[in-house]
Amino acid sequence: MEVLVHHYAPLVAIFLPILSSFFIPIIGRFHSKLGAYFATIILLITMGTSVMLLPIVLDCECLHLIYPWAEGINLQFEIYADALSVCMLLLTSFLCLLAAVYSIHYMAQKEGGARYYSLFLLLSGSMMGVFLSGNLLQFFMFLELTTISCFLLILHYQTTAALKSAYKYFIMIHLGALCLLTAIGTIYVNVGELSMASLGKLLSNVNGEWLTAAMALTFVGFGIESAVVPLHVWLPDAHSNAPCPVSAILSGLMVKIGIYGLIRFFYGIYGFPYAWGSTIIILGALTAFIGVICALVQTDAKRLIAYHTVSQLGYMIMAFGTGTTLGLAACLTHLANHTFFKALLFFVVGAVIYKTGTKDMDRLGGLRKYMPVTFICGLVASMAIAGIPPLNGFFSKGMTTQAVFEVSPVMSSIAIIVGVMTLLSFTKLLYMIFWREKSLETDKRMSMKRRIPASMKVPMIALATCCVGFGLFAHQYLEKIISPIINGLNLEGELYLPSIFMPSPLTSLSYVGIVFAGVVWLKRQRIIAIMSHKPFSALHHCFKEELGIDAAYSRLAKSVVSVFERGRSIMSGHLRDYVAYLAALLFVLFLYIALLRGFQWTF
Amino acid sequence: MDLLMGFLFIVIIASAIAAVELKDLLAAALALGACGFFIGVVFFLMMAPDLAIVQFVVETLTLFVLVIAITRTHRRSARSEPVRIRAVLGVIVICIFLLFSFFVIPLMTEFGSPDQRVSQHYIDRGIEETGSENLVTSVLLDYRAYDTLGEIIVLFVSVLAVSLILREKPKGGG
Amino acid sequence: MILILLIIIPLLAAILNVVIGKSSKKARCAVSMASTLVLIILASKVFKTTIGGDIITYEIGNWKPPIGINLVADSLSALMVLLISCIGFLCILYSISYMRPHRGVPAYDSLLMFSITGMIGTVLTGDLFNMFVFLEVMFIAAYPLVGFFGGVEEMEASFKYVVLSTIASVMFLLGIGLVYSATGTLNMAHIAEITGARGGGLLDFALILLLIGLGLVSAIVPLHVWLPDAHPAAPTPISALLSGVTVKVGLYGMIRIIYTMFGFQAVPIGMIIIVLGVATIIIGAGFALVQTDIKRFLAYSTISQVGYITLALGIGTQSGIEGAVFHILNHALMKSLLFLTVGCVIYKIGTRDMSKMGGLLKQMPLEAAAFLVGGLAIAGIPPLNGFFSKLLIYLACFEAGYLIPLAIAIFVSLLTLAYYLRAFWMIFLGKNNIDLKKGRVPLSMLIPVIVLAIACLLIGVLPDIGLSITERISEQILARWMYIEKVLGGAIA
Amino acid sequence: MSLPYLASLALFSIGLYCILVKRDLFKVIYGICLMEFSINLFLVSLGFVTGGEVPISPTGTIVVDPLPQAMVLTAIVIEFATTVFLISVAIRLFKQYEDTDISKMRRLRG
Repeated sequence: MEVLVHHYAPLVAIFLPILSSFFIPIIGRFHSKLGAYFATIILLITMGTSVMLLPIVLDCECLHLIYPWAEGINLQFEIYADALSVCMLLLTSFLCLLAAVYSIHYMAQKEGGARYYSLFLLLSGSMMGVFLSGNLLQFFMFLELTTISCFLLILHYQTTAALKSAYKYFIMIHLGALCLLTAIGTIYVNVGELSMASLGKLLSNVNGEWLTAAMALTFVGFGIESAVVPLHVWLPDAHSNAPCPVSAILSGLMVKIGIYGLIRFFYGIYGFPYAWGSTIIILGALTAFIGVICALVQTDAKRLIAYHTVSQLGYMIMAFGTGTTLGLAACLTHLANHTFFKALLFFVVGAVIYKTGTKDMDRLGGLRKYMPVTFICGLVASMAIAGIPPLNGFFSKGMTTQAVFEVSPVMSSIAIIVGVMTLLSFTKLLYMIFWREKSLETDKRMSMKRRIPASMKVPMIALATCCVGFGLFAHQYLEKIISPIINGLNLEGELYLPSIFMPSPLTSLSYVGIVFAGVVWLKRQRIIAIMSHKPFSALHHCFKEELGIDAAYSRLAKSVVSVFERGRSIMSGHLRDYVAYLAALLFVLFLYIALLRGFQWTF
Repeated sequence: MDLLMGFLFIVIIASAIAAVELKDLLAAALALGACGFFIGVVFFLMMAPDLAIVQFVVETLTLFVLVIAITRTHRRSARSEPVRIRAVLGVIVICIFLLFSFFVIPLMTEFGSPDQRVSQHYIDRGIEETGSENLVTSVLLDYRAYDTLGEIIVLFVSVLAVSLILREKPKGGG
Repeated sequence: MILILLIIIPLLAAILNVVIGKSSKKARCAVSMASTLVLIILASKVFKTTIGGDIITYEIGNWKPPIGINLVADSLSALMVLLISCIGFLCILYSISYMRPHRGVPAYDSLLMFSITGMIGTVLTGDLFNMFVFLEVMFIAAYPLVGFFGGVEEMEASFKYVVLSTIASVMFLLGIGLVYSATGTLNMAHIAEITGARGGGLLDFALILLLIGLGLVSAIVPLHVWLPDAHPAAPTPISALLSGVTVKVGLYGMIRIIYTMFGFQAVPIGMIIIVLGVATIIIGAGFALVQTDIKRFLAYSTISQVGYITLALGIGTQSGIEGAVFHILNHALMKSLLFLTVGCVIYKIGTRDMSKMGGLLKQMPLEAAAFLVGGLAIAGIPPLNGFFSKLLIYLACFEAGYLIPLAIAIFVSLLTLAYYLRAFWMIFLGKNNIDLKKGRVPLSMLIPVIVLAIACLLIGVLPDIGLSITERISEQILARWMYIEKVLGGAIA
Repeated sequence: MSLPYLASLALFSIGLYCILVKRDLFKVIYGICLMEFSINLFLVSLGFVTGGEVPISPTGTIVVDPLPQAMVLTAIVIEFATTVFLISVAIRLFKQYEDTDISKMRRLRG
């Protein structure tokens, strides 16, 4: 049995979803919901395999399987599973399963169900592939497969906004992937090896300019993937326009691939570049700050949550940038925790959309009476993301702040400020959607009598339980899961866990945050009134437009297009011009040869 | 003979220029025919009588087709490009010509003494191997008969092509 | 013997098609398809032999090579023949339904077979002048096919195509003349033997002229000008054939001439080819970005991809050739797939204007998937076949230290993705605002699309299929002396 | 003396010039014809041997090269075929445009 698990579980985890995705269009013909159930079962099996793998790797044992693949370029199909990979695998299969269950009713009324589930399985399978890849090129290939499937999932509704954001998503992510590919190519050309297991040793003693270039390209590549400012512009659009379960996957897992890749490449392969540490931390702080500021001014609930993803990713980047054991632990913990509460938030908003047909917070209000379960889940998630003890977000944020504090105290203050603003913004979200008394302007097609089905409630409750559970049992969690991961990456060191009972400047600051939030809550009417004042509204506009970063990108794209648009005149349709090109080419080449060879004829 | 050839070349180039510059397309076609005809004469002087004959025949046929075509269309030539463009393009063409004549031609084997590496075989053994008195024919129909096959295919296809292009009612489509 | 059969069979089929004429459309199709099927079988036999490192030669009329004309099939030629016959077969199958409204024009089938004959003749010949003759066969069959519909635009495209390619073939002939003047022979192996590894002098100029001739066939900037006119004007199966394999014949000729005949080291043009290749990549991709005519768009994309192949050829290392050959193979599959898919769309909605399309995903899911597969493959996105060939090209650039061309090539692949996504969006996504013609797309059109899509996916997932082939081919291309020895067989005049 | 080479190159240049600057369909065809003439002339000159005999049952050993002549024979026929095709396209274009001005036939561009 053990041997079977060793050899086949990783393959099953990758290829079962990918291969079964081809059958869904066929199965979906018989019954509309059949595809959904099929996908759920497949994902359940996948999750089973990752659960089976977990005990093996937690004993610090790595699975390294090699299969022949492309001999022509010395490439094997390698599976490398250490504690980190398998934990990511478990997280992926868990969230994908929940999202699939959530989709059963949520996506039922929309057409193209077979396509949706097929792509969904493809996406989950390829994510597993990313986490289990033992070879850089294979990693890259699975990464691109996730991008393709995500692209198609984002445009699922085919509204103009969805199409635009899917387009932007694919182009930007592919740009990142190309940077990554160039980095991989640099390594391959210089070292001739792509296996992650051996590269770490090979590169540890190398010191070359090309290595720096490769590292920079890798950072940019994963930076786009994990939405580091100013490369984040794809994220808010993509995450807010996708169907809600897909948004949950995108925010919960897809962006984490970037973080995972950073950890894998920088800790596992290159060795952490301490010289860049402060730059990375500053970038992370900037990401966190800009993300939260932009989130504050949103009225679209999904967009607000999406900006918070940017902001939370900033935390992870900051923690990553410290380069310490604590920082890495904080990064990983926050990664997992963020998956739970962010997915939960998207599920909650999805439920709201399901019930009311809108995600515009200005049109919502007072929903706590109509959907109490959803409200409680939303409350839990909001408190978790805002870092209120004893929920899971508190611990990981505390660890991050502490880790950053040890390296750069100034930046840790930004982390705290961002935490307070996060709190503020989720206060707004909860207030506007669930609390305030307002007559609802619901979509006419939707009926308020429509009940939230169990298939949507169960995933929400499960995630809320996770948020609470991982908060309450944070110590055990760190000990049992995070420590083996850190050990697996060959890093030793003490893990520090902030506690609500332990007096430290950071924990007390988070209390200040809570008090502040309370004040905000009490004075909410007045604050909203102030916010709508003129100087604020100008600022408001500025943040809503993302400080012009997005516009700069589209200007760039437009200028590229317009260059070629103007260049079209060389294809004048005039035969004379065409023949002239030919003659000119003849002339130039002859001149070149004549000058090159001079008069020293050899033949 | 050099003098004769020199004279012929002058005539050829003159008629070529006439073919280019004459406004009346029919007259220009005749000038073109004259050019081809004199080239045939040059072929004859260069010891290629078969070629000369084929050149005459083909030239006559081309002229015939051209005349038919011109009678079906305009006889008067359309305007040329404006002078400035003509000057620029002329300079390019002259440059190509100069490059050729200063760099390429000096590299070639002297006119009149080619490298007959392979042809020597045809000259030495052609008659006995193919049984044809005419070496050009023996090359064409025996040593390199495959080229001739290709040539016939081209001719055949062009008949097909012309009939396709000039068919009565073509339908539009994508 | 098998080599001459490869030329005789399509030729006979073409002539038979003329004889059958208007009497039976079905018989014409049957003849074409049967002959291409036989071609595929024979070609795969030749391919199997040559990929083992062997070179098959056939001396026409039993004249030893420098004296007579001979046919040579090394693995590259065999691959080309295989591609030509496979894509040809699929295009003929596709034509059955697509060309149904034009069944009264019997010349179509025979011209198609003639152009296949010309292409196969070009890639199999071992003689420089014979290459010219068969290029002309290919051209003269392609011209009327471009102008097949006889409309204003088709005629205009055809006229420009003829004028430009005639000038190019004149230059090619002049190049042959210079080579003949320098070496006194026309046989490629013999020329290779005489020039040895030295180049220089007249041969450099000859090479330039030959390259201009072949560069026009393969549409290298600035000789690409005819392609965006001619390929869209042709009926779609012909566009697929032209873009899929005909431009590759020019690239084949370039490989033959640069690597086999002159030897890359002797040639001072690596830099020229790289510069032209990069220009081709940029211009093709950039102009594709702003097209609204779907077939014109695909034609520009072909130009861009030809640029990649040219760039790889200019590097001159083994991995460069590998990348080039692999991309030739892949692009033949991808571009035929795209043209045939787009043909289905045109068949169904009757327009080529992308701005009038939209929302076809629901009605044509299969075509949408096929288009996406083709487009992503060309953009070089794994796990599709284009990824590996582009990767090889990048790596070759990298190893040779051509960093600027590498950066441009990589950036343009992003642009490629952008324009394919744009086209996908314009055709298949968004609102549907066009009336569909009634009736389904017939199976004879769908089968080629599906086959090609599966081929793209298969080579992408199992790249070893292509990699092992291209590795052997590139080794064989670089082993010039083996070619010379095999062809001349020691008996050198 | 390389006068024939020069003459053929001059012819080549005139042909190219004609295609470049003339807007008339037929003038373009003439230009192509001139270029073809020039190549034929060039190839035949390549094979000429001073004092050589006609390659028909030669008596001596100095004979002009028959191979270029054979090549030119093939080329002439091919060129004829192309020219005739081109003329037919020109007729067709004239019927559609009622004009022979090539610069007006610019539907395909960009």
